[in-house]
Amino acid sequence: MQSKPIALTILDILSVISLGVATYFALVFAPTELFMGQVQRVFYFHVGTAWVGMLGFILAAIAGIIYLINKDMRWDRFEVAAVEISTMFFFITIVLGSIWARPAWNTWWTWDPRLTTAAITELIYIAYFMLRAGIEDPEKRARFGAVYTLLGGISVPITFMVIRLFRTIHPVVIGNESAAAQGGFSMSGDMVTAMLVSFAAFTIIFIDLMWHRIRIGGLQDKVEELKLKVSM
Amino acid sequence: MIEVKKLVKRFGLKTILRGLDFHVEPGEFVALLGPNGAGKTTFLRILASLSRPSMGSVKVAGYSLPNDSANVRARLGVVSHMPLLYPDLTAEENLHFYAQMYGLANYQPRITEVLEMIGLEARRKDLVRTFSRGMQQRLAIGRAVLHDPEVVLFDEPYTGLDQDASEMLDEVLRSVAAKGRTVVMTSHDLARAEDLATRFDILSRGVIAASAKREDFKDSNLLDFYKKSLES
Amino acid sequence: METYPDTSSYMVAGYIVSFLTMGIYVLSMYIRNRNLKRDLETLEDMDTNKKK
Amino acid sequence: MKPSAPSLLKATFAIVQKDLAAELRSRELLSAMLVFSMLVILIFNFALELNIDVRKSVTAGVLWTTFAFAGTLGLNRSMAVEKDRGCMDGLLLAPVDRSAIFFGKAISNLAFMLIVEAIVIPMYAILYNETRIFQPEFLGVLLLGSIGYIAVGTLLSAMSVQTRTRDVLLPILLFPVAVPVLLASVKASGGIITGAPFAEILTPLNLLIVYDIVFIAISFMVFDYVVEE
Repeated sequence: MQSKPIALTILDILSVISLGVATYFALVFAPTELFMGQVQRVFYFHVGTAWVGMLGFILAAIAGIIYLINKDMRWDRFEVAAVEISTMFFFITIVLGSIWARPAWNTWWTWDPRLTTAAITELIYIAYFMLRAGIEDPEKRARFGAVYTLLGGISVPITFMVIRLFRTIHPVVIGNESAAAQGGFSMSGDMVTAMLVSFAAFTIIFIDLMWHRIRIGGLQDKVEELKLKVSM
Repeated sequence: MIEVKKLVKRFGLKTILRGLDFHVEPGEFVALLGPNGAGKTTFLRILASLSRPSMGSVKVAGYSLPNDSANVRARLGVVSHMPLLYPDLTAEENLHFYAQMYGLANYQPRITEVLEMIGLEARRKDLVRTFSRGMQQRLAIGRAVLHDPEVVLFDEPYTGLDQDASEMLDEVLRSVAAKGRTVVMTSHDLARAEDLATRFDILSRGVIAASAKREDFKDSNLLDFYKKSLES
Repeated sequence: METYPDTSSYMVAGYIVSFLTMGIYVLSMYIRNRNLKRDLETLEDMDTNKKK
Repeated sequence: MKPSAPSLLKATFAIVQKDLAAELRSRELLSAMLVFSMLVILIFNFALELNIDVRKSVTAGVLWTTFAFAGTLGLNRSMAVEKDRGCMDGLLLAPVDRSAIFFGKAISNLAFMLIVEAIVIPMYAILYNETRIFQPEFLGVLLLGSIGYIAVGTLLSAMSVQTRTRDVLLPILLFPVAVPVLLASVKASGGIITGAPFAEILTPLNLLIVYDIVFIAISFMVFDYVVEE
């Protein structure tokens, strides 16, 4: 294994700094929201993690398609990395959504289209890992994984649209004129700044984690290869 | 009839076949021998177009795999240790179905002919689930030669058969092979292979380690030949 | 609703969960990496011993 | 007597005919699906207290849940038959396009699903005196929903049958991906039962059609990757 590249070390440091900056912007810089108070501050991490979760989801589906075309195992490693990191971030998104829902609507869970879609995506990811765990042959595992991420990638947007049809019964969080009355809010300029900082920070962290995870994937393959060589 | 050059097959990181060369003249009956895990079944599955070669060229009946697989399939019959038959259909219905899948025209007389050849004419209307293992295997051979293929592949056809059933299968194998088809068969059973084949190839560690014609060695030293080629 | 409702405990919980999840994930990645490197070393040792 | 590649249509038809003939004889798959559906509806009856008021709003949900669960039973069984005795290899060895195998299996699976629905729906109507489910619109939604569900289900069952966990895995793989069909179908058929204006049914109906088209196309395109080696 080649030693850690300098660029990655720089990225590591950058990730830690940007996480700190994003936390500062969310907790100190952004003004306290009028209707909900402090809890609104989880919003910045909520949308930040949701954004990279979605990014990972889309990248995984694209990597799946590329893998099916050129059968290069590197794309499989990329896909697994994207799914794994995305699972982690969506978990944060969902928990933060739930924590927000509690004081805002007096319930731990709302069937909001976005939150529900995120939860279903998380279930698709769990199914994805269970599928991979059941297959011995790495090539077949990669192939089936790619097919499944592709199916997921297409079904999730349709899921979102379908769930929106049920919204008459459920509150919409943002972007609706009556949103505030239902527990949403409108954003001030500083809030938008804090949100954008959070987007940028999580993007950097995402890239950093992806890089590390792909390297681990490469290391795993190397170990497997050596095991075969030694046992021969 | 079959030409294989520099065939490599990998499953993930495991290399099963390493640059295998193999050549079969029309009308030859080649017995492919070798220890477990040598890659016999894998090789046969590649010849049968069920598995893709990782590298190298494979030509069967003048068509190359995997690009011309439809042409190869039409000229190929396969008998494996699994019967490839539907237990809830009668013998005749099974053949009927496969005749349709091979696009045969006016197949009724051919089905009767095949059923007579394999000695199951009397039980044509019986469900395959009521057949003994030996009868199923004979019907599997009938299924494989239904479309009068130029090349026939046998993968361990004797698995799970008792003495009587094996002898009966020998009979059917011979009458099938005698019809001027090219045959490749894998088997553990050296004695049976010795009776049937005209050429013996030893597959070991992913390559053809040795090859000998029947006339090359005088009576009954296939076992010695087999042992010697595995040791070297 | 003139004064801020006190929801800061929810906020604190939210941020604890966020950092904890990310921390656990990074830790898991670190451990996996370390174990793999150890495996690699042992295997390389075995490989060179075999050649001798 | 030379073999020639049969047309896609003929090969598909041959597979469907074979499946139906085998099922007609053993009736293993259909009886399992039917008995299971009956039991589910029976349990719903007590779990939900299906009285007149409740029935109006939950009929669509109860029926679709039942069909979704019964569907996985059928899908599993239908693909296991091919896998267990190596018949899938037999199909792959024939000089037919792989899509014929996909369409053949999908159409027989759809046929099984529709047969079960054709028996369960009148049964439900009798048991609960619910005649609104006989509207042609309702049956149309049932057909569209079943098509989409079976298209993805056939593809995923071909995958799950090749894994170590097999039948356990199919519902776990299928349900999250099939959420759009199930929800859109429930929404559309629920709307029809409660007599909602057509405009309200139109959106889920459109989404259902979009899902059907997209997933039939995708499943058909990637089926090769699922069966090849």
